[in-house]
Amino acid sequence: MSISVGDAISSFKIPILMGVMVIFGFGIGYLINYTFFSDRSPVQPINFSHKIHVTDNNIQCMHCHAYVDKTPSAGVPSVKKCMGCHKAIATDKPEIIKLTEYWDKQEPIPWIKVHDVPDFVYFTHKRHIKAGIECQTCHGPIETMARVTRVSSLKMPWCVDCHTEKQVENGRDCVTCHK
Amino acid sequence: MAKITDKIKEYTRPGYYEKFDYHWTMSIDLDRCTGCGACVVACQAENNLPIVGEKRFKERREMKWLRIERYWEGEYPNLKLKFLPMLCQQCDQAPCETPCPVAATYHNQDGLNTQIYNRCIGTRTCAVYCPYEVRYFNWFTYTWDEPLEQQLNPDVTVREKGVMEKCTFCVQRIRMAKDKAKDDNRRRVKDGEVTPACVQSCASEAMQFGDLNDPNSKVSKMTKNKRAYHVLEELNTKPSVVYLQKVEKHD
Amino acid sequence: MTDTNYQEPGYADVNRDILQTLLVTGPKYWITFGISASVALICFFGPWAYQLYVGVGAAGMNRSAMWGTYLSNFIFWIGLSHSGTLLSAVLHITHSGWRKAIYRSAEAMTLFSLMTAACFVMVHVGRLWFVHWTAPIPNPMELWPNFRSPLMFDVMAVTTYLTASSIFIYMGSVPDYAAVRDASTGLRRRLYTIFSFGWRGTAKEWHTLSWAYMFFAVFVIPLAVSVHSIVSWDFALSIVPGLHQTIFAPYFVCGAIYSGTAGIVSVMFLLRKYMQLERYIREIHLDNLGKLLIVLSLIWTYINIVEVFTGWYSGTSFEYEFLKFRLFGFYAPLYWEMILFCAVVPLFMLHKKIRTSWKWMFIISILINIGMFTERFIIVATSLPRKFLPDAFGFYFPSFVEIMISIGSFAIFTTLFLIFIKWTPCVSIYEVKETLKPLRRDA
Amino acid sequence: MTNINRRDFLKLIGAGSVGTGAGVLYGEVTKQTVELLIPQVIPPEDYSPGIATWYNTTCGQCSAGCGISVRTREGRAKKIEGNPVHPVNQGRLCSMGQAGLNALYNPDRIRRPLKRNAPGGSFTPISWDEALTTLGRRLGNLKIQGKGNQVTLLSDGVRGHLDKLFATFMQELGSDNYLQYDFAFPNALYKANKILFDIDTLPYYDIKNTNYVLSFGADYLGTWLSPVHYSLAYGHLRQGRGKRRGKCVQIEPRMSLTGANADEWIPAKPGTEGLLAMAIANVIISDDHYRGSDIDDWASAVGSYSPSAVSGQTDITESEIKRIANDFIRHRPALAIAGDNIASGTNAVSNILAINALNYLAGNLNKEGGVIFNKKPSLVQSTQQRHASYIDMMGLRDAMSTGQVDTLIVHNTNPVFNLPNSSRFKEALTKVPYKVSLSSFMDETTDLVDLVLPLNTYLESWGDDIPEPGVGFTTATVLQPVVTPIYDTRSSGDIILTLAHQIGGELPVALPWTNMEDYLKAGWKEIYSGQIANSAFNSFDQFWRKALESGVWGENKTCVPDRKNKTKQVQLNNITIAPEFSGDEKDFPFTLLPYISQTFFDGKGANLPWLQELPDPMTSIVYNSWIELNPATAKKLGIKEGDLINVQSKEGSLQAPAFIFPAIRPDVIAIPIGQGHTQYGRYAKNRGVNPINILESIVDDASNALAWSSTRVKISKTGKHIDLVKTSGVTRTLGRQIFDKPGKHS
Repeated sequence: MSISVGDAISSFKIPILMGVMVIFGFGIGYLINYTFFSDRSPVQPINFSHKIHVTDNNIQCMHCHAYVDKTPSAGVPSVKKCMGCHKAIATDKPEIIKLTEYWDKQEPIPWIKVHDVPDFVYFTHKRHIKAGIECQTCHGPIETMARVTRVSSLKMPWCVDCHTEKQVENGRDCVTCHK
Repeated sequence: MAKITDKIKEYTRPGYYEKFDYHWTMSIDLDRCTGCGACVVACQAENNLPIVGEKRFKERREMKWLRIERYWEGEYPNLKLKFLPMLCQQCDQAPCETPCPVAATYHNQDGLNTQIYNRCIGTRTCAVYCPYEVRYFNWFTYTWDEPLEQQLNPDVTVREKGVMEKCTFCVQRIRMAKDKAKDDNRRRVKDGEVTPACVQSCASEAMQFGDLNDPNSKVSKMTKNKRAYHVLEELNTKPSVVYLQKVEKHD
Repeated sequence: MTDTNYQEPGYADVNRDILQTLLVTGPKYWITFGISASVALICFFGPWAYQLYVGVGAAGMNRSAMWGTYLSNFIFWIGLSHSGTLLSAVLHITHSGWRKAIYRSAEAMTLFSLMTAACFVMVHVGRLWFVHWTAPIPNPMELWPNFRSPLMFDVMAVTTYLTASSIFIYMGSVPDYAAVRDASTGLRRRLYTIFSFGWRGTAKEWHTLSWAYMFFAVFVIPLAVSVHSIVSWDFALSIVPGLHQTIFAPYFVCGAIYSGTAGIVSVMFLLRKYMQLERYIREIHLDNLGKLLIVLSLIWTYINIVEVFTGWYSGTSFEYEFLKFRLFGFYAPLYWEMILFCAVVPLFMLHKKIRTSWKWMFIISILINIGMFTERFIIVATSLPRKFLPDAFGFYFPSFVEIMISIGSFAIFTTLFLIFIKWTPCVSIYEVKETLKPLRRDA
Repeated sequence: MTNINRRDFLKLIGAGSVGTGAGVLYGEVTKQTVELLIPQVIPPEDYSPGIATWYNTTCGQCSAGCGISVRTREGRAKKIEGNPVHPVNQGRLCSMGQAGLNALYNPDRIRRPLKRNAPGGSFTPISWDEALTTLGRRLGNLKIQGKGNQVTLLSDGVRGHLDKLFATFMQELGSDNYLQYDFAFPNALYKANKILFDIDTLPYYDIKNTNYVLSFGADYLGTWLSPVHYSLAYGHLRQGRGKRRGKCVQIEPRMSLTGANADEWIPAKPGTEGLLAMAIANVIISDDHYRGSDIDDWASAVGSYSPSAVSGQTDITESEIKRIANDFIRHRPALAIAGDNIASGTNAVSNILAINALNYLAGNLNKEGGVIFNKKPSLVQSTQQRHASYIDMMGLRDAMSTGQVDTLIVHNTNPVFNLPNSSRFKEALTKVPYKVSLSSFMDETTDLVDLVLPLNTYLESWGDDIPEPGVGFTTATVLQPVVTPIYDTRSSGDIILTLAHQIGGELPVALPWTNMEDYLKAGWKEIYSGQIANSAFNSFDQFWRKALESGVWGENKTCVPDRKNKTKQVQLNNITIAPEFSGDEKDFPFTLLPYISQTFFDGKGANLPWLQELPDPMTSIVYNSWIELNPATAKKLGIKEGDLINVQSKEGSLQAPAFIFPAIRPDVIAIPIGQGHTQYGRYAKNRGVNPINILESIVDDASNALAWSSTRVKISKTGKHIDLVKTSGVTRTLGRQIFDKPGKHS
């Protein structure tokens, strides 16, 4: 009988390999989920295109997101604001018909949040806009997006890196964002 | 080598700061304080403190960031009852800050003893080390009876089970005042611009709040009063809450 | 029960006797294992799952007593861990021959009480799902743990100790694994081939082993002393009256060795009885351990007297009130029970008859550990509710969940130990052989 | 890899797929839940997300009339703070006021109108139309039949335009049965002020500037009249005036919050405080401190009350009385006030008269730091005379039980809880054929009615108010809704106006408005054109906008005494100063002192969880009732804290746990009012005891008010034990450095 460790280990080759495969597969699976079933670009109730509005028709961001430099939240435009233009413009398009339906029922549109931070994070648009940060810095080439896709991780290191780089006053103090 | 000694020096200094940007301080004049409890409710309203119910009170698991302690002196009929509003003292040499293994509580550049709820893992060491016993632990995830949750302050995180919490000197109000100062292109927050909920509500104006670094602030003047003292000063925790002695004898 | 019945085993006897504890598994073992595993499941993991679901409020801790039985259990198990490796290492260095029959099980005790203690850290924290933040591993938040925290010292110390102890016990077991390998076939043989690292028993191997073993023995001793000192700093670095004491480090170390040694006596008794190892674990071991216990008991008593005296001598209200509560308050019966079991009862061991009686020593060792368990409970339960502000004075009584988990921890320890004795020979085969008279050529 | 056979390969593939599946699943499980961004359909004018909007309005939690600022975010009220420009509370607010949010968002609010199916049956929800039509028809029929007088409206102490609306409505209906009832309303104080000074409104007590407050039971920091204002004044008195620190003396059998803060707490025998005041007056006269022309009258009036004569009755030594009298004179301007338990015995008015006389004798009237008389409020009607005394309520009871009341409308008041069992009010109430309750909560009275009309809380309503007691100058506040009603509820004004239209006849002519806002605006337009027009405003709209914005009209902050307003010479004659008690001293050895709870007031606050969780200032007890006992008494009877005690009066008994309270006379036991609800929502229901229940129906003859501090009781142990839920551990400092600088303590 052999007392070689190598032989003994090689007799367990298959179970070990199976374990490796499970771990490997887990990673692959998670990646698949992340790439193909990601929540970064959800299908919205109305297929709103920033490209049509911003790039093609040259509407400024602040026209709709009117609160962005005044309040913590950028402010998603009210249905009334949408209807302000779309009473007359492109009323025959299927997406606009959907919008009109919401307006007729006087119901809000249940947009799905793409850029969502946990409840314990207090992010303010106002300070970032006033500090001269472009929308695109965080939102990516939003003006070209037919469907909004999140391009930033919105995770803490992403925030902190920028705060460190720009030497934000108290930018690394926890209570700046968590309170 | 010099670098290392510098580092050691840095680590031996409590709080790591030579001088605070702001040194938020509260003064409580016990000669004015009536012990009415308005501040307790104000704090509960502002900071989303849960309604825990009688059972939890019985288990001594109440959640009151600010409580009023009462101490009797003398015997009937020559009795005195003294009230002591007790809240986080925001100590500059805080016994609670060092033992947190994940640094969820630390001293920030404003002299605040901060508590970061989402970093807390709930070892409760800080509460054990705190001589003032002003740290409160979320033994459970508390819920509000519908529709009471509509009252919750959106500027303050609602804490989940397993998290330590305590008075923050209403840091959300401090942040808001700083935000406003920035909007107005001011470098500093003016005295009186920040009032924590308890200070705001105090009917006898016993509480003052402000920046100790500003020699003209109301609270700076209060701390220079000859009645000013710290509770349990002998522990040398350097609290940021200054109490003013009750005047015992009338002329 | 005396040495007259003792018949020296031969080398072959040693192999056979000890290996059969490993290779032959009777129903008695399975029943014991089944009971202890299910108790662990029902008493420990069940309530723990409940506690994870509702929050730490399932335990009896409250505003003034933020720490409770979980931490006292933690210290108890860390304490119990103390003699194994420490004793084994000290005795190895001092070439005490009598250590050889007991050290394996003692070291195993260390290992498993440390694991049980680690379980209590997990049970204790409020948000178990973030407990990995205490480990200094690179993380997406770019945050480090707080190295100034005594809890961090603790995490470091305990993990180091656990690692060192594991290596120490494993290293000592390698020749025995080889013996198991040689005595078995099939899967077991293949596994033990790996465990034994291909040990062949050459002179060079023996030499290396003994050198490495000695190194580790020296290395482990300061570590063991530091671990419990550091555990004591969890308490002593606070400013709570009753915890903030300079004597806490020696107090804890002494208490740890004390309870650990008593633990070894208990385990030895049981092993001897149930594993038929009467020939290897003998009265001489008991006698020596008894002497050690007496010394430790006297040190422990001294420290307790010092603690009360300094509290009284301080003249501060903080210390007075806390001492009043500890000595005469609600938990006074527990305090005096602890004094009885840990300071008075061990004095009986001064009598040699008791010291060498298995039955009596077993009872005394159990009593000492009950006393030491109480001590840990009292440290937490009588100090924290009497802190600085009288208005915040409180009271602590363990809840059902806490009591269940405390009971369950003993089952966890037993289960782990039972698994261990089927994996590693619980008496060191080769070192027992060393103590035997050399073989006669003609035999 | 060549030596992997097919079987093994399949195993590996299998393991890989299991792993992949687990990975996908893990990714799915750990995904953040989808959150929605819900936009407004049409955003309100002043809406901006994430920014708070503040609305100024008036607090409705008690009758002090503090101004409040409510912080709202996204249309929800988040926090109530004091209105900084309001002269009463100047930005401060008490715990009750702040807990108003609990009333607004109370889970036990009545959410829609309810109708009782059959007598004694359960309620079913109905529509507002149905509810108001039913009631309107009934009232209309009564009116047509000329039986308008059979309608009774029993309201809480409403003021301003709502009061006017009620009055007009009832008048047009042909009924003169419009009553207001509040348990804590100080009938005796009004009566005594009327007798002595001939004033209808309460004077302004200038605690802020006085040197010496001699308070006979008035818990002015806790519950008396306007606690927030007096707390502000107290703070100023103590430390706001440099070296001139005012002194406070409290004379009461059980230490109240004010007693705890006073420099001296003197427990006189309950009911004898008037005697004590007379003795002080005697000292003032005999020591030649009073020089008025009517000194001889006074000398004869107080002559028989020498300190030595009074000392035995009051249980206060002669020298003590002399000392107090001298202090009172020496520290002028000083202030003698009476209230709460002292002003609720059978000799309440006499007591207050005697105490008020001290102010007269010391010359503290109409002086800074003394008693300053309020001008009659000229802006909004205030009709204190509508406040029903206990005798009036008994009149209502008799009318109800003899069938003279056909329809009873109860508005926001809870007489079933706030009247003693011995009044038999509840039994009489059940005899009324049709009972309607306008209330936000299912309280004990509402639980008995046939129709429930759920009210908006004050944070959802329009209205106006004047502070009472006034602040020394004319002022009025406006109530405006700060949130849209969260349930299908309406404000009382809207209901009454709708009813008026429903009933028809002359009613819509007298009350042509359809909602309270219009009515209020019209009323204020009148006031504006009458009294304010020539002031700083261009138009009424500008004035109204300003008033809504600041929440108060008349916002200067100091009270200047009107020197011209000379007091007439007052005289004290024929006062019956000795107290009477229900029950023999031998059988019932203890005086029962029910006191108005600082947290629950008269029981109104018991359904607010923040108040239930606010530790009682004196005892730190939460969520329960307790009986306060002197330690000596407790020791004598072998009672320990938490022992369940049976308290027996002539009229009934109750059981509550004992609390050993050091600062109470040994012959007195005290129970807070406020708990003991049998209805009133989950936070209040079946919690503690209501001491009002066991009071005897005895009144103070001069004011007709219930003498609720004049019941004697006996107590006995029941052998049961309840752990009192309190937050305080040990309430002694144990010589620790808590109130002193280090080193000073021993």
